Amino acid sequence: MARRSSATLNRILQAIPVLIGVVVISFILTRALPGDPAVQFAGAAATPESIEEVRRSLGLDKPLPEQFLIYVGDLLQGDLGQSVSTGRPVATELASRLPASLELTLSALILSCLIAVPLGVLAATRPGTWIDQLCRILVTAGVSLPTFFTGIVLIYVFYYLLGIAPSPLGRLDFIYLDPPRITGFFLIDAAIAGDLETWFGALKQLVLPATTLALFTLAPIARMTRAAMLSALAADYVRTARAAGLGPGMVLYGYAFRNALLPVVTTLGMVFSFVLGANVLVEKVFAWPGIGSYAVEALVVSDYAAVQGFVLAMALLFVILNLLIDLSYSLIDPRFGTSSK
Amino acid sequence: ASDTLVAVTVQTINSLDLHRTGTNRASYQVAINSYDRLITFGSKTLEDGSVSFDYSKLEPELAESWTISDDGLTITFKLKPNAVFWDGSKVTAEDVKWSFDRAVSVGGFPSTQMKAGGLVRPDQFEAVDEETFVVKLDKPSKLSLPDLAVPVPFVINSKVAKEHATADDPWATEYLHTTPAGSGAYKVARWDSGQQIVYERFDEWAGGPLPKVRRIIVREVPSPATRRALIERGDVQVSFDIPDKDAAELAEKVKVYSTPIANTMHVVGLNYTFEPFQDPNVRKAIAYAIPYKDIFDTAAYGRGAPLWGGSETIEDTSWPRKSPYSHDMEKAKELLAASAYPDGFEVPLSISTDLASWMEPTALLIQESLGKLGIKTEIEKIPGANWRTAVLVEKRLPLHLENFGGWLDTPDYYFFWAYQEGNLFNSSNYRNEEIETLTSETLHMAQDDPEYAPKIKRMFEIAMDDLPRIPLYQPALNVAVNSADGYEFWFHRQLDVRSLTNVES
Amino acid sequence: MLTIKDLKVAFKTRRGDVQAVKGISFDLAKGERLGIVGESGSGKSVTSYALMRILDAGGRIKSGEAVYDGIDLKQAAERDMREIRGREISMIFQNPRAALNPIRKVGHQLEDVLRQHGRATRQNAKAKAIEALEAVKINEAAERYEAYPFELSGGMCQRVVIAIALACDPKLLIADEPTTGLDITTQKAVMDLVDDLVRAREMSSILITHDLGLASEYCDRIVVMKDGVIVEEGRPADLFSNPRHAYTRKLVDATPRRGASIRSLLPEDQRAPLAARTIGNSPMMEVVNLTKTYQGKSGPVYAVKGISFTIREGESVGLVGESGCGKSTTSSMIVRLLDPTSGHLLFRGEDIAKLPSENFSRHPLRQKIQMVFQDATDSLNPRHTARQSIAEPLKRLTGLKGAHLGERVEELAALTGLPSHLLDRFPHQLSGGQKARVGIARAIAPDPDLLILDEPTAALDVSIQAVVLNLLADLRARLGMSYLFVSHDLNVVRLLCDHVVVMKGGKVVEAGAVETVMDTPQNPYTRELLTAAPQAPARKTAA
Amino acid sequence: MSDTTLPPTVAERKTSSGALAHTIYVLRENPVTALSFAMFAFFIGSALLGPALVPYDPLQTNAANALQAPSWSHWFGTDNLGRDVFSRVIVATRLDLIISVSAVALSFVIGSVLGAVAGYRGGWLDVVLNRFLDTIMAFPLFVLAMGIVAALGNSISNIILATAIINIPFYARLVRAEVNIRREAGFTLAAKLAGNSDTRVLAFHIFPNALPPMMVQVSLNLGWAILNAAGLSFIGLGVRPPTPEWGIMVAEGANFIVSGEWWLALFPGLWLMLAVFTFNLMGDGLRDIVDPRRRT
Ligand SMILES: Nc1ncnc2c1ncn2[C@@H]1O[C@H](COP(=O)(O)OP(=O)(O)OP(=O)(O)O)[C@@H](O)[C@H]1O
Ligand SMILES: Nc1ncnc2c1ncn2[C@@H]1O[C@H](COP(=O)(O)OP(=O)(O)OP(=O)(O)O)[C@@H](O)[C@H]1O
Ligand SMILES: [Mg+2]
Ligand SMILES: [Mg+2]
Repeated sequence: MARRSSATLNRILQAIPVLIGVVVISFILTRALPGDPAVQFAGAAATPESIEEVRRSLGLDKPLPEQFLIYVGDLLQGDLGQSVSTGRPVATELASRLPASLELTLSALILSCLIAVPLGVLAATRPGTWIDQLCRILVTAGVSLPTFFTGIVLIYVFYYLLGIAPSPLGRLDFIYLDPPRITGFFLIDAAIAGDLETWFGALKQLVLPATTLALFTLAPIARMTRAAMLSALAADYVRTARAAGLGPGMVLYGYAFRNALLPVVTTLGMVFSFVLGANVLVEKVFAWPGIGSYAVEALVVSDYAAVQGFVLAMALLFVILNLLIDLSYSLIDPRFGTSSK
Repeated sequence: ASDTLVAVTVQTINSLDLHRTGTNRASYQVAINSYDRLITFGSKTLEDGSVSFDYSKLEPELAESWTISDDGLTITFKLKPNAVFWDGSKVTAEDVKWSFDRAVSVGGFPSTQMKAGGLVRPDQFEAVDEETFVVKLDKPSKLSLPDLAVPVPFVINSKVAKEHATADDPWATEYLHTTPAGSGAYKVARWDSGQQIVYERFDEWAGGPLPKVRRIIVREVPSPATRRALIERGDVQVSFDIPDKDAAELAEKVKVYSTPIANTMHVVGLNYTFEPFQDPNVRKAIAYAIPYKDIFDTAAYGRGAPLWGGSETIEDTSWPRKSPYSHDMEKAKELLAASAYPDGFEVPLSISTDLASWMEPTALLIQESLGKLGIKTEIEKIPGANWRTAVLVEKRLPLHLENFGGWLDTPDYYFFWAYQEGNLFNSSNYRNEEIETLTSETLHMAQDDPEYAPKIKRMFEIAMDDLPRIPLYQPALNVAVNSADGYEFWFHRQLDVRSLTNVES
Repeated sequence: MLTIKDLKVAFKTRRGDVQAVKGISFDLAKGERLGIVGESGSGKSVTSYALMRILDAGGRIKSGEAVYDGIDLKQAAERDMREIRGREISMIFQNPRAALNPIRKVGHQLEDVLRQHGRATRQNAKAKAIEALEAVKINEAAERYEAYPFELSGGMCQRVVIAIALACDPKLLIADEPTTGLDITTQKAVMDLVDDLVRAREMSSILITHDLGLASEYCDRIVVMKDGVIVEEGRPADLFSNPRHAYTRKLVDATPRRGASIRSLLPEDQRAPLAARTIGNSPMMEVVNLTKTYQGKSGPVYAVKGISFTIREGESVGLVGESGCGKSTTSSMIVRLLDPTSGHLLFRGEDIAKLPSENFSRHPLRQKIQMVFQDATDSLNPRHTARQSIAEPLKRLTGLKGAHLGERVEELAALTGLPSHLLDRFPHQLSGGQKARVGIARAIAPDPDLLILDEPTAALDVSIQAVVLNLLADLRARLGMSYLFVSHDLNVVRLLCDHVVVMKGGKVVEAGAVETVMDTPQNPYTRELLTAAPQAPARKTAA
Repeated sequence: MSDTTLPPTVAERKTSSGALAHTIYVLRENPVTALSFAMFAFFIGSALLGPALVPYDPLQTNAANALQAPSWSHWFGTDNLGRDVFSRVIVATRLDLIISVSAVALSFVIGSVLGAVAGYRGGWLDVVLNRFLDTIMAFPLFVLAMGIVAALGNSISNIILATAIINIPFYARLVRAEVNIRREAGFTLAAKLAGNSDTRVLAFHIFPNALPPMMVQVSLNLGWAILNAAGLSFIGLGVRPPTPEWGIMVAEGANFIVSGEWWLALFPGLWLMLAVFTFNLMGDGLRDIVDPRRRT
């Protein structure tokens, strides 16, 4: 236990330089963005004087190193700054949008795992057969399409043509009221409030965008599951288990699958951060009020604070995600933390 | 559900306070729907049966009546005695004064717009008594009254606002940014930044006939394909500002209003600082080389009004007007041959990524056509964030597309912004002495002044001959409605939800 | 009890069917201990997997019969087979650590088996599991119950594997090379344990091994397999004293045993006399107080603690000791791949310990000190053909190019007995013995004076080991090299070396002339090593 | 003289024909792999010859003929400017392949060098590199690419650069791991004994062994690169018009789907999908080809 927690602590310490790196890079990157936020902010019909005035009030007239110090100082006080384009504190904005993105991403991943993992196991138990090839082709096809294209096609077919899916208007149709905010996850909040109708409403809205993202993530998960299962099934301990007369279910799930889970969990982590990035496009298509669409808008108008806040939030999420992966690793694998690294 | 109506737009509202620095265009709708002005424009029915604002008619909103002194320098408003704010308090002249003071003091766009009507200083406004409000002008101007009907001079509940004002923020911009305090037809029931704004009817509204719909939800849907699907399937009643193409195609399925936007033109800008464009023959050659019809068909899908192939003689002062040029490659070649650049030249053709939907096809067609003249263009897509700076502030783009429109619907107003040297929308760095004087003279001159028409005609003549801006077409604002009615077009290009009604299908 | 008749097993592969077992027959009586010996790939393991019906995908029993206790193992339903596995017949495998599920507590793995066969209920499973652990003499069994495999030593892991195999009191135990990879002393302990348990429970057993010595010590009867068929069977004493089949004879000969000479390991027709060689008096390499420490988590770890010995010109020195005693570390330092923490390495008087290992590749002496590695597979670049591997040091160290290079490679191949048509093959296309030859050819290519051999035969079959050892002896005589021969097998060291150094825990515990140390060991550790090695009975006809 | 130089050449020929035979063998063995290589050949063919063979000038607009559904004269229909979609799709192949191949090549080279050095040297260098890669990975990758393109301007070279940067960690990590496990391998030590300097050992002995798993990564990334460019186009950061490129065609065409002009997005989308599909499926085959251990 001590070993595990010290390994986890070590991971947290390692995250610090990463966060510093992210802060520096995001600062530099935003300053390199084209467009003058002062002009943008001063609005239509602005005079040179009013632009200068805005520049001063945004603190953009100061030299870059000084701006950086101010930014870092604010950060240390937990102040992410004000979004120039929405006029709201970046932290508020993120707090309201992050759950939307996370809910979408997590639903997509769960959906994807529900399909890809059994598919990978199936393929691994029948390597080289037509079932294996079919799985390979299916999941590869899923990852071959740009997500925004898949999204629009799904809307076209299931909403426009067939009318099965609800209108792609974000997280909840306007006939429902948002559930009382506790976690920000509509499914959870509605469940807590016991509001079944809203829960179904939120679920319906999730189906298409989550499917779009899930299609995109099937391939890496299925691929990794198959590879991990293949090597686990070929391992000596599986042979020992079979020779000891253990049943096929126990051998496949109790022995092979649990071992195969390790690389799959790592892949899941990678896929998760990848999908959070890919969200940007899907959120746009489905009018999803998430953090991705916010980032795009902010980037387009050179909204420094918003972009930096977004990147930092994502980096923190990434760090937390890695900690979670380590944690699940340490739960699955007793060897965790014994070898260096 | 007939007391609820859903509209979708592409734009994002970023503030509920028009006066705040940084407030974007989409947010003006809050000033319209949730606040009142003293006066508003009347409406008229256009030839196609759609309803539009009428620049020539001014109607009361908060003001019951108004009188103009003989010298034209004092305007006295009588406020409606029954006008109340949402909190039930009476709308007083004091509120109007505070609001107008705010508009001229906060700087930026609101102050600039007020200035167009000759309103620049707080001491021009006086609350005589509770219901009498006086505006004093430095010189008479035909723009003053109309300028009070644009969204900017809206009336705020000054008592509420002052409660939230601080020393740093005397105009309570932080508070009003998220919490409107008005007397308008619709209260803001909720605002989810980046998602939706929900309006709820204010039943004691005194500004006009009580709206029919109790709740109106304006949702932001960025993907045009999604918006199209929504309106076609009737899940939303209004789709505001739809692409020209959708407008052209949806017209068969749902009701579509395409109103040419008043005082607005899509033009090709020829920057005078770019050497070849100083040669009039080059400019005219380009004007003849542009495939107007193709552009109008492919970029605008025939929506809006053509601005080419007009007559040489100028009979009236209506604006925008058709230019005398049309697509004629022979003429273009002759003109270029006669210029100092018979073999053509190279020039970047700049467009904005944000406006790519019309600029890109237009640019491609122009590029191809100019290529035939030997003028080689490379299309330069400038990020939206950079566009304003490059085209309007720095005015550094040699060949570009531009789309200025003036709120106040007079030609002189357009010329002031787009043809007078140094002004923001004169992206061509154009300067012509005669235009300079003519614009200054006509800007505040009454339109029925006998001197007005000849001067305006002369301005048209010069502009069409000098061609710093080659008109392409007058764009349309397209709105699709499904199971709703009452849409009215406004110069400010925002959705006025007050007139909307549900129609059971 | 077990009858096998004409059993044939084939595998479907990319290149058609592979006949792994080509019709073998044998019987096993109750309480009998059978040994199956044969070289690698002869079908020993496949036979046992076929009995258990746990062949890899693509493998199947083509024909023949296998009857256990009246049950036809070939026809039995999978469900019945599950009952038989573990309860009637059970197996233990090579490489005990890999044979245990790495992420499951060993106690739980035991319980899985106990409960599968109804030997324990949820309530008493733990007690039964601990009981089973105690039966294999694991000390502190109750604590070991909670351990994961990675927390146990190799020997303990093998005990757990045995506990799992014996948990449900099977009637037949199949042990497939149960001690490969274990230290010689651990090997003895494990084998003794298995033997005791089998005898005590009156079980039958099948021991699969390629070590004749081991088989003869622990089995009542031995079958010898070659290429999927049984070539001979008999009682160990008979088999050794009077092998009938040529292959058995070769196998028996090749097994190192006390008193045999290096040539006697070879089949009789190949025993050409050894060329004479001279051992000089001047020291070639003097190892003085050599020490290597690593920075461990809790203070420094001493891998080698100040050892000293001398290799004279033309002399062969053996370095023996059990796993982890510092043999490889020492040889790496001598060959200058590793920098010693302190001490001197005087190569013909010059202290090469001072030269950093990073730059030694460009030093003129690089050519003079070369090495043959323990694992031939691991030491050949999988992307290089044999020719490229052998040519590499020639190009780098001797600057040979073009035609001369080609000639020299062919010459070296001839010298090491590698057929020249194999030169363009990749390592995975070569057999173990062939790979060993490539490794040796590469090492002698730049004409070294000192050759370090780090267990060069550890991964090889005995018959191939015999050939390689003889090749090394011949080369030494022809090229006049000195050897530092690292091994854990004293019997092998004795065959090749003049002098021996015994290490334990990073220190030299005993050193001296080979005969002296082996015949009159002074140190208890040396004695332990000597007795732990299984002794093959001498062949009567042996020269 | 001539026959002394003969043996090596014979040997060389033998190995190279061996490589060819091996390739054919790998392709034969797995029909899906063979299919993907055939499709790859098709894409290479259209990249090389496409511009010369297409029926129309891909840039030629024809307003009168805009938005025509697929027909005999326009197999894939025409777009909103009357340009022939088929010609544009085929001509775009070259640019898309250039984008993906150069982006992947760039990240391959940079990632390999970084990963190899860190994996071989270890120590602080390794730690620094790892933190650096973590930092890149901590960015949502697509957003990082967006930021880079937005900051540097949307030219083809910047799209390539951005795509390359976000892919570097994948290569660097993979190479680092592969090099690390071979740092102490027998053949590495043998190569040192053969007189190779550390650099040579790393470059010619250890690194090539990392190639097989990298091939799988390369094939996945070739596909990603195209998808990435398509995504950038969708948010307006793609290549400049009127250059035909699949991503931008799909992105622009996507808005025409609901209005019924499905061919605008479908055909470029199909091509894009086929290309990504081909690249992804090629991975295992590529790995088997560069892996001599698969030779028999
Ligand atoms: N899964 C398989 N597919 C194809 N051939 C196989 C497979 N398993 C074993 N073989 C073949 O069967 C033959 C016998 O293999 P087996 O493992 O029984 O040898 P062994 O005698 O146990 O050797 P070792 O001493 O090395 O363990 C070998 O030639 C091998 O190539
Ligand atoms: N890089 C290292 N870091 C820390 N300790 C090491 C390292 N290399 C070796 N050791 C330790 O040094 C000791 C000697 O190792 P060495 O490899 O020399 O043993 P060996 O006698 O060759 O064993 P084997 O017979 O298993 O090859 C071992 O206890 C090992 O744990
Ligand atoms: Mg075996
Ligand atoms: Mg060793």
